[in-house]
Amino acid sequence: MSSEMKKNEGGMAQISSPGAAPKQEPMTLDQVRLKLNGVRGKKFWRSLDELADTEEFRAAVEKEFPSAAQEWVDPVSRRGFLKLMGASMALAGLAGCTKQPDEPIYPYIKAPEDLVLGKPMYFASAHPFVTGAVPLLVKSSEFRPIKIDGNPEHKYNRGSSDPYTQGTLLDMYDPDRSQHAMYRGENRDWQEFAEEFRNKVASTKDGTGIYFLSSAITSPTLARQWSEVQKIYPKAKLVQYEPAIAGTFLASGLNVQYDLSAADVIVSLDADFLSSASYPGFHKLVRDYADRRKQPEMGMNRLYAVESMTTTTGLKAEHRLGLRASEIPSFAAALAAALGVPGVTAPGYGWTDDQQKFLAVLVKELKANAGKCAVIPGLYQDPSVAALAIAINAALGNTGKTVTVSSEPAIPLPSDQIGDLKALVSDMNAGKVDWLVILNANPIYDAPADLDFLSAFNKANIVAHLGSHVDETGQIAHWHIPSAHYLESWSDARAYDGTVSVVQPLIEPLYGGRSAHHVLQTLLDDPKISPYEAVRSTWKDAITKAAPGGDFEKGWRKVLHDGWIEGTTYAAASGAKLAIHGVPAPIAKDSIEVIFRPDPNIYDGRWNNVGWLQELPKPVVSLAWDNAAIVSGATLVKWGFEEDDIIEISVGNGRVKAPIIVAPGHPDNAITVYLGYGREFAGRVGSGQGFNAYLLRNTWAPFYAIGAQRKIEGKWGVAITKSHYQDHRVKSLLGQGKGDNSLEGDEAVSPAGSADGIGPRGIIRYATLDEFKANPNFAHEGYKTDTPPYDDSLFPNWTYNEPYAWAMSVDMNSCTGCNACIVSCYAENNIAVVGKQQVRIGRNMQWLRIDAYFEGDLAAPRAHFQPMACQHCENAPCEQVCPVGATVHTPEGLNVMVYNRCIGTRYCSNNCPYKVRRFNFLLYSDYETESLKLMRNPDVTVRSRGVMEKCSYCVQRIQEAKIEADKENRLVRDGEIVTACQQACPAQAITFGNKNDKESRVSKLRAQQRSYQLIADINTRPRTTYVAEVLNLNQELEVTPTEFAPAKG
Amino acid sequence: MPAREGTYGLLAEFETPGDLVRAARKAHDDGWRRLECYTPYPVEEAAEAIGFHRNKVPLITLIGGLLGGAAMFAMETWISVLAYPTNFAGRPTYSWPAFIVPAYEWTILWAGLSAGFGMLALNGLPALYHPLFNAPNFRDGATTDKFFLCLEALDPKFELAESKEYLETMGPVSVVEVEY
Amino acid sequence: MPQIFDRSSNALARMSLVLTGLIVIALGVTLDQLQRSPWVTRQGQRPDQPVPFSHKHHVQGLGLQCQYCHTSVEKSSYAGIPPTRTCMNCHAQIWTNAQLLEPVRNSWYTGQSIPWIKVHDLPDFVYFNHEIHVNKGIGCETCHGKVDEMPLMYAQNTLQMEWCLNCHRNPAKNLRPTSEIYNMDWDQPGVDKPVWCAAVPNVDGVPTAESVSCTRTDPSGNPAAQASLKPEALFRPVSLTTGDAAQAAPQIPYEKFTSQDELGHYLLKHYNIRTPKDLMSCEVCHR
Amino acid sequence: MATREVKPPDHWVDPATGEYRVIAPGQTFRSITEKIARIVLTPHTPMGWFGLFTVAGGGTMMLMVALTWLFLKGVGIWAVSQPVAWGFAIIEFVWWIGIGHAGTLISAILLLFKQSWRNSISRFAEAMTIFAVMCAALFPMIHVGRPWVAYWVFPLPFTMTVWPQFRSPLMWDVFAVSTYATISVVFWYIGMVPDFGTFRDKAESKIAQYFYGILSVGWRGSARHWMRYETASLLLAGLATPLVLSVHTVISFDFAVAVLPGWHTTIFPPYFVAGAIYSGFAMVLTLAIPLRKFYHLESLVTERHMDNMGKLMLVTGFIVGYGYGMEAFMAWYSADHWEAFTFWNRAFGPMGWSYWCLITCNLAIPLTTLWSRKLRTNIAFMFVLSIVVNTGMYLERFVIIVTSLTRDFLPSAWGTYRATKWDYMTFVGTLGFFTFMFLLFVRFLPMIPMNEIRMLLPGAKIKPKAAVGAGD
Repeated sequence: MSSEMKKNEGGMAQISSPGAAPKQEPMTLDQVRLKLNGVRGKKFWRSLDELADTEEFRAAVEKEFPSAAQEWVDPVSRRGFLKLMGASMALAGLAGCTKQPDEPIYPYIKAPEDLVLGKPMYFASAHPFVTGAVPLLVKSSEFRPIKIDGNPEHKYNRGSSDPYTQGTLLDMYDPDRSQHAMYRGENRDWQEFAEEFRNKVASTKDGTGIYFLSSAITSPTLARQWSEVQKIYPKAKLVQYEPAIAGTFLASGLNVQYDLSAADVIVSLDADFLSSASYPGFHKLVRDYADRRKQPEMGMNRLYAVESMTTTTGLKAEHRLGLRASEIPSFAAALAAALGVPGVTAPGYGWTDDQQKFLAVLVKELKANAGKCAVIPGLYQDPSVAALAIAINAALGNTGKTVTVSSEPAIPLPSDQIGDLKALVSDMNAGKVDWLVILNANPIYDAPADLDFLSAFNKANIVAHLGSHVDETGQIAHWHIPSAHYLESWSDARAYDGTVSVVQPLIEPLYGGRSAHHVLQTLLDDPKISPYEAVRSTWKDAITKAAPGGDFEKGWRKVLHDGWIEGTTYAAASGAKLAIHGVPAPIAKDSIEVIFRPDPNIYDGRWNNVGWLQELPKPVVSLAWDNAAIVSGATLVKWGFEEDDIIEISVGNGRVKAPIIVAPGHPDNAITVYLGYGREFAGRVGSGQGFNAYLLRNTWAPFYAIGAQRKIEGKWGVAITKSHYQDHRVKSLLGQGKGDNSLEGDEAVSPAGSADGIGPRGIIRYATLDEFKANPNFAHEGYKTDTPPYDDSLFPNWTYNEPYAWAMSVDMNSCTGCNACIVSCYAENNIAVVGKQQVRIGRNMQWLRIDAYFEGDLAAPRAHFQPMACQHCENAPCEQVCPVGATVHTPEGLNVMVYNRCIGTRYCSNNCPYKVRRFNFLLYSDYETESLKLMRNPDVTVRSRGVMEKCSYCVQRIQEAKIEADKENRLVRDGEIVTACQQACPAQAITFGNKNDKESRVSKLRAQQRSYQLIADINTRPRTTYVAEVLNLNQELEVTPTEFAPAKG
Repeated sequence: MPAREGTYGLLAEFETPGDLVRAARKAHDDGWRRLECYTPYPVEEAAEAIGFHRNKVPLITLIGGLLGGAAMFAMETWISVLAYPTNFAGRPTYSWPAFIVPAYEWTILWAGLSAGFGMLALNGLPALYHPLFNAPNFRDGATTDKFFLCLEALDPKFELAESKEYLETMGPVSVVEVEY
Repeated sequence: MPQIFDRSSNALARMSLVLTGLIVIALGVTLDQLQRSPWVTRQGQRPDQPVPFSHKHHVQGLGLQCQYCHTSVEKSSYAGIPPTRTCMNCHAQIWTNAQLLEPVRNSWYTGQSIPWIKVHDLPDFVYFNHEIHVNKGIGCETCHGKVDEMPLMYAQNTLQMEWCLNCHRNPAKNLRPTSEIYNMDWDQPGVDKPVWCAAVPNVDGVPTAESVSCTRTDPSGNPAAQASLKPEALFRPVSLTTGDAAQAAPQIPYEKFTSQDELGHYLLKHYNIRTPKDLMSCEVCHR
Repeated sequence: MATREVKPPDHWVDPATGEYRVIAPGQTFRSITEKIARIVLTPHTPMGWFGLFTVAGGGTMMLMVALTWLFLKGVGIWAVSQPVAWGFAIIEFVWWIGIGHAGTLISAILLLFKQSWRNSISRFAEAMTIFAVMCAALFPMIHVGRPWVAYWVFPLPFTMTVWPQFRSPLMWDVFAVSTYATISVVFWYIGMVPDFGTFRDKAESKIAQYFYGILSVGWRGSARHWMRYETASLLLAGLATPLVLSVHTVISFDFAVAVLPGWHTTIFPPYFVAGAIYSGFAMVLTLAIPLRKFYHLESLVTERHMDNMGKLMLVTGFIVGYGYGMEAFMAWYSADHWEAFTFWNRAFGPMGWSYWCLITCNLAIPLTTLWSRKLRTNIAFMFVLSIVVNTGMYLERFVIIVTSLTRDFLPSAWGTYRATKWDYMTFVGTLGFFTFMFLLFVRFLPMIPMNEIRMLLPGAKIKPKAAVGAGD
């Protein structure tokens, strides 16, 4: 469609509240036909497809067949809708008795020296992320990056990664990325922009009126380039605005490292450091936290969480106190005061008995563990919390032991981002802005609502936008330059510990994208200097210093090989003292508090178009494809809503319509909203999903604000992947008599020895540390659900005496439910994205899911996270019932699914006790989009319509390892095969290996008394075992808080 | 073979099954062997009267059934044990209890087919053309409400005129000569 | 009431019954043959390639080694199709203006690949791996036929599942010494043409391919042949014998084989090839 | 029993027995032959037939549409999902197969028990069986994800050299259902051969003569033929009886063999068979009542038939009720949590409504009313009841298949099920198709076995006097 039209829509992008129908006059289907007139055949489908992306077309469809409308906006079913021809072709093509067509081979002209076709190569790089770079080792097949994983040698993340990082792979291959530079909608060339820009700036002599608005700069080289620009053009201004961290201590340059391996007691003040990389140091913190829990007999750490929105951190905590976000600063102050931190007085506040008790216990614990504890402040809290936390740690003598305040900031150019943005806006309004160059930022979408960025924006003379997509900002900017993905361009970044990683490109820019380095370089003396050279010159000294024999080139090659530059970690600050400014008073208890958080899956909205992340059920609420107004059950009841009702939330002048859902343990009278949704121009996947919470976010309240809500008619139709009922059963009917527990939880969870009590299913088994010490075998005693002895079976048992018997062990104590494994599985196994409508009816294709069970009163639950994938039962119920033998057992005990034999009776799925099989009900795999073909793992079949699929223990990796071993005439070594989920896991919760090798790690884990099998009483003999949880509870708090407001639902 | 010419036999028509049976029994007692009764519904007495007591259908059915069952069980065993032995759900390759069901079904299938088609075959059907249909009154009654006795020319005692009188003595409604 | 049907109808009726039966059977047989026919399998078909490349000429005539073009056959699942450069190595000097080679030169100058047509084309859901076969004693010729006698390339075998299994069920019948992998004329041992092999016990980490060595010349009383019977493994630093292996290596006892079956099982043991049970398991080829 | 006092109209009662007559008095060989043959051989088809035929044809078209869309898009157009991977398709498969059973029962089992009253309804009961099995057999074929390779369930020598997996109950289904279909057709056809003979001889038009002539394979009613014919019929009946019992047993194995709580139950085979016959008789009634009215066959399909079928439904209904009872009992007695929870979930879970509807339709209404002879012989009531029971049986399969699947072992994997318009279209479509076939049957084939009816006439008895006469 014409870009003019796009402009208009862009103009109204943030005026029209998301969810509401677009305002331009709807076109009728006749017009559609008109548009399509004359085009035929393939072209017809293509243009129809393009057309389908336009707002008016959707409107038209909605008008003429309302039922189909929802289908239509759903990417997958739309594809299905359009590709009937495709589907029928596939149907014909797949039929058994047709011959396959001629396939051409296109050999190289000159084959690259180091390339062995069919063998992957691995390159070290890093994912430059605002909370600290994630060092990577990227798998590349025929020079196409096909799998991203942490760099195993890097001492920061030691091979682990996170959902964001895993998702960036699909982000790079996103077919909706902008493909060429544009000026007022016409295709231009980068050179033209460079010329014009350079000349323009040169003409200003000192850079007056030249403004840069950039996302937070993570690259030291970029910072260097900027400082050089400043030298030449002192009046040019740089504004950094990163919606997710603006206003946080991170943005203002405070940089703290924690060493949890030495912490016996951890206190989180609204810090969600276990659930996603949005907290600095996630990978290391999780790893250290988990390491202290793997062998309870060796002693465990104990985690206390004080938090607002329920997070996995809080749910993993031994003891959790839910507070309204605005109460937390005061709580921190009270804690500091009680611990005798100089200059802090406890603010007078009416804490409840429970809260006071919790506080008292914390004080006691921290004092008792001075020097062996850590207090971690929340990133999305008033900076005073961070200051208090540092003071507390200092007072407790943790500084230098478990806590290090570093001398350098985590981001090279710390700044008051909100303040700067305000200044920029006023300058724009004052007409001072001649050129505004936006670098990888999307202010039109995510700037604070009260700034009215758009009107200011229109006052700027020329706006140039460097971005990966033609997003809301790109739509209306005069210049748009496609930006290169980090896998496409040279750069550098620093990890949590400060180690510098060189960001090494894996592939030529797919769409000729440029990076911010290019843009700044155009203003410097030699605009021709490439980012590559820029990065090299930045680190010349450091590398030469670290290099053997001081040879830079040698050193450089080593850096590229290892992925980092030696000796670049942060130095500790001497006597870090932070002035504690006033602690904000809590918001009145009866007023509604709206809490803003970046989304656990798509962060600030940048990954809105990444299907893997959209389809990923968010931790705690299991919500996919949307954000929502998240409240406590009691609040829902109080307001008289049901889940999925639509409410209107208003803060200041901002209003949004949002579905309301419940998060167990959420503070009452508070609404948590995730940022990053409600994009208008995210792309075919993200556009129109959820609502735009930025419309509620103002400069004066970036983290939480007073708001209001009112009911709107209708249901939203959220896609929640997990059934959640409340247990209303009376005692006589298996129940607990009270309706406040989760039915699923009551059914699944069995605390030690309570086999005949709640949860006779024995799915979650755990004990307290004392119980465990008293009875190490608690995970088996009293449970009716253990594997019967071999000779109980009528049939003789199959024996697995091959050299290998593959098995997996999952440590329930370590898993923090961060979802990294799921996204990793997506990438490794070419799993299809099915779209919201399909997810709603329970058809998501994730081979691996993380089950969360809530135990006890849903107002203050304890949760248990259980990664659940195919258990590879030795007596697999699925195999027995397949009429064509499409799922069989290998001699090594794998339960393999032979896609091309499957006829799709789905009987196996019915008969699977763990319901881990996934079926291609429709043509889910995308066979059309070219860029996605490049991304797929060549060693895994792409499943077509009508076949069953499931976790294969990454059989392709097993085969590869076995072939290597066979060639070298040896057995596969323990740890040589790493499954995709295991590889990604920051907590090392998953272990895979050979159970017939008694020395292997997995055998040892299985030998533990704590390890148990699921639903083993029906004699499935799973190969996956779980290591039961042990909780290091504090006696004083064990009596759970008494009465909660009822949350009948 | 060349189409036969001449007389097929004599056809006597009776009103009631009783008359027919009496006539048939008498003829049989008198030594006629190539004779046949025709009735609109099964009349067992008639068959006995002409000395037809047992038939081979049950035997054929038995054989068919046994073959069917054996064949299926053998095939299942061959497939699971020899052709492509595989570990399904940790069950032994020779899972005989599971094999019984299809074998059982096939026993019935082949027994049934043998019974049905065996019967037709023994009856020499299909025989769309039959000399009797040449008789003017046969098709009008034989499948509705009339009862016929037919003395066939192949019987050594058959002599057109005499046999006709012989039949007349049994009080039929009519006696007609049937041509090939 | 007259007859409805003519005298002939009886014969006709019975005839048609028989015919129906025959037709059903014929249909079955036809379909069964069809699925194995070259029309479906492409067996023996020569697609017209952009260049009528003759393996016969290059392999038999010029004696090019398979790996000269198919470079990755020993180290990757994919044997590799030669880049245009490989052609130009020679054809920059010889046949520089042969009409036949126009597409090659064209590709070289324009940088456009030569669009060959795949002759051995497995379905996408089948994961065949060259390296392991080649390293465990399956010769090129076993699957691809006598390529050196093919002026135009064609598929010698059906490449259907039954064909693969045919060997996976009993690998012994196709195994040959790894030294003979690329030998197009290797014929299986027989009473008149025996094979002598010597083997050293397998050592962890030493490729099995190096633990056996074979010859066709009778080593008894033939020092040269005996010397040639020393498996490569001996010459490795990590080998059983220490010191300067070549000399110190003891005389390896050798055996004589007069049938493929004997040789096959001998190699099965020394190349420690997986059991048919393993080789027939689905995940070997399907993932 | 109190209701016995109720005196029916005299001419229906056989003075000899005081029981209802099987067929009304005053019928002769020729009269019934004429009556039945006319329905088929008449050149003018009744308008009503055309009307109904159009409706049924419409239904069939709807089925075609639904199937086309299904093949283009995939089973995803239905409501099947995770964890409920089997939905309407399998429910209807089981339901239709069940319907079929009564046909075989009437024609086979009652024949063995020499229940002569069966004669007048056996033929169209068999026809019902065959069409029901056609509908049923459709579902396993279309419900698979890749119908175009569904033929892999047959053990054929493909180049893959892989074979079906005979431990799977679905394989047992393949053979059970195909056998059932074949045997039913053979039995049905063999039964019709003599009647085709009659038609051949009654038909005026040349085409009709040829048509029925060929179908009758030259049947001429020879005594020897009749003897073999009778033996074959008895044998087929004897075979069909264990067959019909085995078929629904095998169907029940689809569930009983699975590990799923609510499926994994030993009571299933008898309870499925009983349920099948239960619903089968209901369907016979649903068909017979309009038919006798429309073609004025009251004299051949009499109150006696209603009465007996009512009694049979009462019996099977109680067996089914026992089945439900046992499920509840075992849920408690087994002390097995999986069972207990599943039962709780059936009755009080989110889909509890279906369970209580089922109890009402299958137990509450029929088992209380069918005691009364008056109601049993009340045509209107029996018609309504038959439909109620059929609904109940459909719900039974819904409860067993869907409700059990929504909540099984792992609470995290629980889900729900809501049928789509395509589900309903497919079901209604099969109803249309069934009616469509059935209408063709009543128009062109003998819907009442004349040769068997003849045997019921007084004239068929060979008078003792005749026997004496034979003596002298």
